[in-house]
Amino acid sequence: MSETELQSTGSAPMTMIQALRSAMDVMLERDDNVVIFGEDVGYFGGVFRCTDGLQAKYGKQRVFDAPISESGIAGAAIGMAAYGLRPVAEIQFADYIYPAYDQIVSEAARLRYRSNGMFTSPLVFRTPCGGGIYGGQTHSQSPEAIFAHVAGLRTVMPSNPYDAKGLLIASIENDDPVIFLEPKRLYNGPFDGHHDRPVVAWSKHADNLVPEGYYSVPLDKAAIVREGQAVTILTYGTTVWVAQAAAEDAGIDAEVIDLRSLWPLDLETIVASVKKTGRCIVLHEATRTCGFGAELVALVQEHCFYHLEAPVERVTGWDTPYPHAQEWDYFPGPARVIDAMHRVLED
Amino acid sequence: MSETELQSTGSAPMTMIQALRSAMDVMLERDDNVVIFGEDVGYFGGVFRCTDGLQAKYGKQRVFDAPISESGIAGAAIGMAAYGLRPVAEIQFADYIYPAYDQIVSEAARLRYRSNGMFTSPLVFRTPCGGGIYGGQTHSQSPEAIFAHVAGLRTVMPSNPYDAKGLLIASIENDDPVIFLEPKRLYNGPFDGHHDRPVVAWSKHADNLVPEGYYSVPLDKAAIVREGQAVTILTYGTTVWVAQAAAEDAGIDAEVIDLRSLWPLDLETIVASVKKTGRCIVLHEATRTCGFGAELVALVQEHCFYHLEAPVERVTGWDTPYPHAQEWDYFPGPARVIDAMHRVLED
Amino acid sequence: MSTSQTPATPAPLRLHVPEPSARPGQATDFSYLQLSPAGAVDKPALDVTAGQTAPLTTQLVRVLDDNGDAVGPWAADIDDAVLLRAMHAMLKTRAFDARMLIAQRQKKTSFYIQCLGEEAIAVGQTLALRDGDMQFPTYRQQGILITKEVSLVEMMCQVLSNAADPLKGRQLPIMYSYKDAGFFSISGNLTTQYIQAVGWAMASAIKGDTKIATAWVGDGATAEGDFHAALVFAHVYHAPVILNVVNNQWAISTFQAIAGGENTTFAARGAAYGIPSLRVDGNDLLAVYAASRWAAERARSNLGSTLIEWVTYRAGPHSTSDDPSKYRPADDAQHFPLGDPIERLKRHLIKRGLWSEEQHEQVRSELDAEISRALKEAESHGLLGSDNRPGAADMFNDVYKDMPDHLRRQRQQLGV
Amino acid sequence: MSTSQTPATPAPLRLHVPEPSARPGQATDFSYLQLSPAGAVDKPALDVTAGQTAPLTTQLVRVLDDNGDAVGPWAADIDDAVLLRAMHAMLKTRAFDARMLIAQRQKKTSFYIQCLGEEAIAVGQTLALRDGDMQFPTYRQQGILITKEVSLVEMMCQVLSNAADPLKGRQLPIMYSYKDAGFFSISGNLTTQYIQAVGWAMASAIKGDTKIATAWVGDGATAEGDFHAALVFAHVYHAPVILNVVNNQWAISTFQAIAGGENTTFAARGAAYGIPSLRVDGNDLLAVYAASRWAAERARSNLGSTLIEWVTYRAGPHSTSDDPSKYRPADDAQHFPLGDPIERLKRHLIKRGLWSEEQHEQVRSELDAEISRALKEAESHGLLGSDNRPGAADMFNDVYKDMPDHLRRQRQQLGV
Ligand SMILES: Cc1ncc(C[n+]2csc(CCOP(=O)(O)OP(=O)(O)O)c2C)c(N)n1
Ligand SMILES: Cc1ncc(C[n+]2csc(CCOP(=O)(O)OP(=O)(O)O)c2C)c(N)n1
Ligand SMILES: [Mg+2]
Ligand SMILES: [Mg+2]
Repeated sequence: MSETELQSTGSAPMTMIQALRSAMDVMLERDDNVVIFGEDVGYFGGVFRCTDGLQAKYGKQRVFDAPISESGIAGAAIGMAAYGLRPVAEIQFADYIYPAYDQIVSEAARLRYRSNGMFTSPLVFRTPCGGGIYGGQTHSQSPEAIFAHVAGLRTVMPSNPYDAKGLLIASIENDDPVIFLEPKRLYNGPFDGHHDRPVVAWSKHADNLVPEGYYSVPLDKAAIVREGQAVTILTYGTTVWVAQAAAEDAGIDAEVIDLRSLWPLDLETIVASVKKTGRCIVLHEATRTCGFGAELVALVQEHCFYHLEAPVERVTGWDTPYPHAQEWDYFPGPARVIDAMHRVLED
Repeated sequence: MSETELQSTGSAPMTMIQALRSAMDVMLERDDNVVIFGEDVGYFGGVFRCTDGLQAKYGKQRVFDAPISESGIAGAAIGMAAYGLRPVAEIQFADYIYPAYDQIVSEAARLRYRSNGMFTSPLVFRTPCGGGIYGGQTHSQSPEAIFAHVAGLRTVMPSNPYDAKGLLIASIENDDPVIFLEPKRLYNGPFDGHHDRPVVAWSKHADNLVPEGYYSVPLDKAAIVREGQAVTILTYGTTVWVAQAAAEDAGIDAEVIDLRSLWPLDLETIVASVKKTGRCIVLHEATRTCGFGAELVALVQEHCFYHLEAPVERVTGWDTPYPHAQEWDYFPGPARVIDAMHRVLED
Repeated sequence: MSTSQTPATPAPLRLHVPEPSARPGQATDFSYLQLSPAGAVDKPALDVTAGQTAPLTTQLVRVLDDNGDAVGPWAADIDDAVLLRAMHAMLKTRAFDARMLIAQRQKKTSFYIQCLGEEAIAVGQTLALRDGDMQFPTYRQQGILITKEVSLVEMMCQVLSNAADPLKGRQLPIMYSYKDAGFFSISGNLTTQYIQAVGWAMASAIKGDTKIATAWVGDGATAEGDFHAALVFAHVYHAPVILNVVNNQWAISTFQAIAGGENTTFAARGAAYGIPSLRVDGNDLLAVYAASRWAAERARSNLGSTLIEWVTYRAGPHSTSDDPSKYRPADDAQHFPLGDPIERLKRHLIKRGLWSEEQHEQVRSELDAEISRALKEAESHGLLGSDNRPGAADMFNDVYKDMPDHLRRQRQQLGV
Repeated sequence: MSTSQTPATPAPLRLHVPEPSARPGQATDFSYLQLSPAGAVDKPALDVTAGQTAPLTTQLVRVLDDNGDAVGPWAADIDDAVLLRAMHAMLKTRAFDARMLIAQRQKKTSFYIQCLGEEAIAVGQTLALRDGDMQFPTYRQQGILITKEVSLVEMMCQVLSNAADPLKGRQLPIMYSYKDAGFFSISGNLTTQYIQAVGWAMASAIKGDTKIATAWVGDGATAEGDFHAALVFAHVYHAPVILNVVNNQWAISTFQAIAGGENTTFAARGAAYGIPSLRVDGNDLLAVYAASRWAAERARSNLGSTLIEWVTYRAGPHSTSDDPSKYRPADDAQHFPLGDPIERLKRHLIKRGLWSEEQHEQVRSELDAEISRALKEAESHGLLGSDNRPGAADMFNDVYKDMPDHLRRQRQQLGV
């Protein structure tokens, strides 16, 4: 699969929301088996407006509202996928995916395996994750680790409109079940972690051009979003921007890798970078303990042990629920990343 | 809390099942607020017989059957705990705890936090975990990592009758919600990973003496079950025995640490050991990726980086569902631990 | 190998996707709501069986008629003082909501949820309960706290997430917790607490106490699995709990038919699970009070749970993040056939000689003044995002009863 | 602040914990089961409303009377050939179970589940379906596969988890998967597939196809949240699915009252959710076939789903890991008022002149022989735990469509 298979020459500035909508639009158009459903996604177009206009364009048989039952949404999606459809189901917030966890873990992830490939579940669960919008403990979580732990699932998280569209198209086309986490802090503009400074909207941002037609971004390739020699920062989603801001602010020659696909993982790109820099920081919003960062640290030390000059540092959300008033104390912002870089570079 | 607060002088040989039952018996007796419920635990006494006789002794108001609804069991337990009871709810197999995951993560784990301590959920979910009984993919799982990731929960797993009773009593007395995982392969006798050799029943085993009365084992202390200088093996549950067997079989001077409480973790004991040996292996049955082993590796390299002579190795279940016919190919047995020790010692 | 006897080749199947009768620019046809005249529905004995309540799950218990009179078997004795307290609490709830909405628009906080048009339900039920009972509310039962006369300043500090927030800034605005007022900590996760209320009630029964619980859920959230768990457990164990379903016709943008309300009622589910069940006019304070008292007495008499579907209308947006004009006719609330609960109670109180238009206006302006004073005081403790907010160190407390080492290390790392 | 008007101090509450009428050593009082005489229950039009089926959810649809005659409105046309196929499949299912039970006791495999006494349900429904329909069974519907004449040897190889196991040893014995036979991959997790069946049926409707689905769940497993999800979705979207609830009175050791069946029926739930529902004698092949055809025609006519509660009895232990004499009277099955499905069909076939005692015995012994031959062949491919078993490399396939690098590395590490 090449990085992009452009079939349309036109590109347009898009927010991440528009890019996601465009991905669904393209796939609804191309493949009759694609259906979209979830809470409030039909007539209204989703609480974040990601599916706005799609029901009007493709009809109620292809794009429709679901009862407020995440387990039901997941179970129905699995049944549809087993039939031969390619459902793209929205879970309104990642914090509400837990009622669907059994269906995802016990069913979607294992159907192919336990039936020896006779039945499969090619589906996508899209869900907004992450904090930074004063959503409090039930509108801010990043549950990627509990999916990456489960054999049979793919877990994906984009950090910009281009990747969001390309990865979503690739996820819809993929024959494995995909957990597609959308950092809601990036929906309307990138965010560098400085909550006290104005945010640049995607419309005014350099990285906003998205092809209007079909293309895909592969599910097994990380992106080096900033090259550097001093230290490797492994991250994904909102904190990709934080890492870059931290490197700029501190003037440190950090290499920032946007994992994009969390699992399966592009280990090669990671190992090559860490072997080059000899230092590594892992950065994510989720709680630290048993977070996806733990796996990254484990892999880095397994594969780059003799190249490491300092312990791999984790900069993460704290091991508490995501608080409301203290949101920015919780969020792993540039200052904490800079501190970590200094520690890692000192050693 | 001292390691044991013996109030009864009598001890008796017990299987792990008997020890768990004795813990519940002691606590039902001591504290009117303790209630036991779950699927088949009442009249029948549980599919593994852990609650056998308790309904007859304490009545149906204290020990009763529940509908087959893990989410309902968890939600009801949380309500009971908020009232002031100390429910001990059985989830029949850890593989069936996923429907309860939302209640556990979103509710039990956060109630104290979000109410500023006004409401709490002092409860225990007991559930048999792990493979080795040809239970196939839905009677063999070890989901500890998805609980350790969640702030506010305690996760505990004993490896012998004495600890099983003492840790369960401590868990019932503890004011935080506890996920109490019982390695079912150890219920009736320890098991050293050699599935092709006869197992010693607890009744014939040296480590089977359990005090009949009240005592507790603290929830924040690991146990060094085998002292050694060459390499530290961090493990818990069934594989505590595998680690010891591997060390004996290979004649390697390994230090085996039984974590007992997975989270919060006795980091001190771990760090002291790894600093001493300079080499470390992490061993568990669960799938590797984002398993609890990843957290252990991350912590060890964070805290012992300059003492490590070789990368920390993970010996774990593979990243597949737990298969039925290939159970012993999946299980991380002594041979794989020995290989890992050789690799770690070679480096 | 064909195994069926059916001969014909059937027509293609088609997915049915329910729709409300009107979208923006159209007029809702409220005839989908089955109504009963005030006073027309029987009041059964406390020990009625679930099956016997089947008719009550499609009819609608109403007490106040169009003239403001209280009629029929559910028009039980109700003290004047209770009625006046109800009116006061409803007015105060509405005024509180109005003021906090403005505060949110002024960016003093991140979020607010009002209960406009649904005030009678939480207020009426609370008046029918006893001290020691525990309510497990959703985000739309602030009427409970106001009936219980909880400090407005404190409630506001929670909404403002400021330094005096009793929940230390940890929770989203309006996710209150008031143990002393019998108000369980609200969860952002829908329906999880419905079964917890049942568990709490089971605990009261296990202990041989006399306290009862109330559980609350919206029409939309009944679709969650925990609704089912709650009904199953409540039935199996005869738990002393009132299972409230507030059917305000909408769940954010989706009509109650998407939750499964088309051609059936939510009350019917209760009866089918073996739980005596009622469908009640939720905009009729007297009906709310009477049905709640009946259910509370059943629970306290060891007769188990009662499910009550309250028919009402969400007159405002779902929350401050919502704009209902995008998905439903803007003037729907004015056409809702059960009217406005405050207007209806006012008419009754006036008829009863307890109230007047003047009094009404006077109390309203007194309440507005009280609320403004309270807000001023609350704001003196800070606004969301201001420096005057709960400390970062508070973030690490109460995760566990005692702070474990790893959290102590993390707190130190943050330097707080 | 006391808010209630209730004056009396109530008596202490008490938890109700339902019990079966008898425990080991006693005699079950089956009068808790509401029965109807054969032929007594109406057969409504296909486009009946859910509400109209309310009486059918407490009555019991029966066709075969005590004399073996087929009576009443549900005694529709049924071809002799179908009846003979049903008898054959039921006998074969029972014989297969008996033989596999022994194989398990001989430690040829780890686990087995029989469906003794419940054969009519899976067999009868399967005969009422068409090719292309998809059944989402539990572990107790092996009758489907046997009716579909799937290879016994292959089924046995799955049970033995041997080298010829079509599921490569990955699944617990009896967790079959047969797409071509319209038999969905069984899950060990209860009730998860109930909503999947609804999703599959929704997909058929979305595509404008004519295929329908059947969903299966036991009485005990109806307590899971996914049962509720399935009913909600099936109702909301009018999904073309038959929702089967096999009420065999027990869920391992717990009586159906613990699942919520006390003083109500599982069929009643369907009707309350807006789904036309029936309660049917599951030990009466003719009733099973008639009700299944009716429901299948409803689904195929775009009239949506039907819920059917099958009243039957789990005559054997839950599984080979269970000993029911520990929790229920040992001879219960013999006293179950709806008798044995094979005996009842036999009597009818003999009356109809299609069958004789001799034929019955002859077919039985032929089947025994066929099954023994099949087992011999299956065993030639190995037993669980023998060297002749699926390879360890198979463990790493089909986790994903294409094997990712990390699994390739893990496979290499294992050296396979
Ligand atoms: C588990 C879960 N899923 C989704 C949501 C998002 N959500 C919040 S409120 C709401 C609508 C609830 O509607 P209803 O139950 O009718 O209550 P109402 O708002 O009308 O009072 C939704 C979908 C949530 N909070 N929790
Ligand atoms: C989610 C889940 N919880 C618990 C179990 C354990 N379990 C297996 S079968 C069973 C009883 C099911 O009873 P019922 O639904 O009545 O079906 P029956 O066995 O009678 O056919 C239980 C509790 C499981 N398999 N899955
Ligand atoms: Mg609503
Ligand atoms: Mg059963």
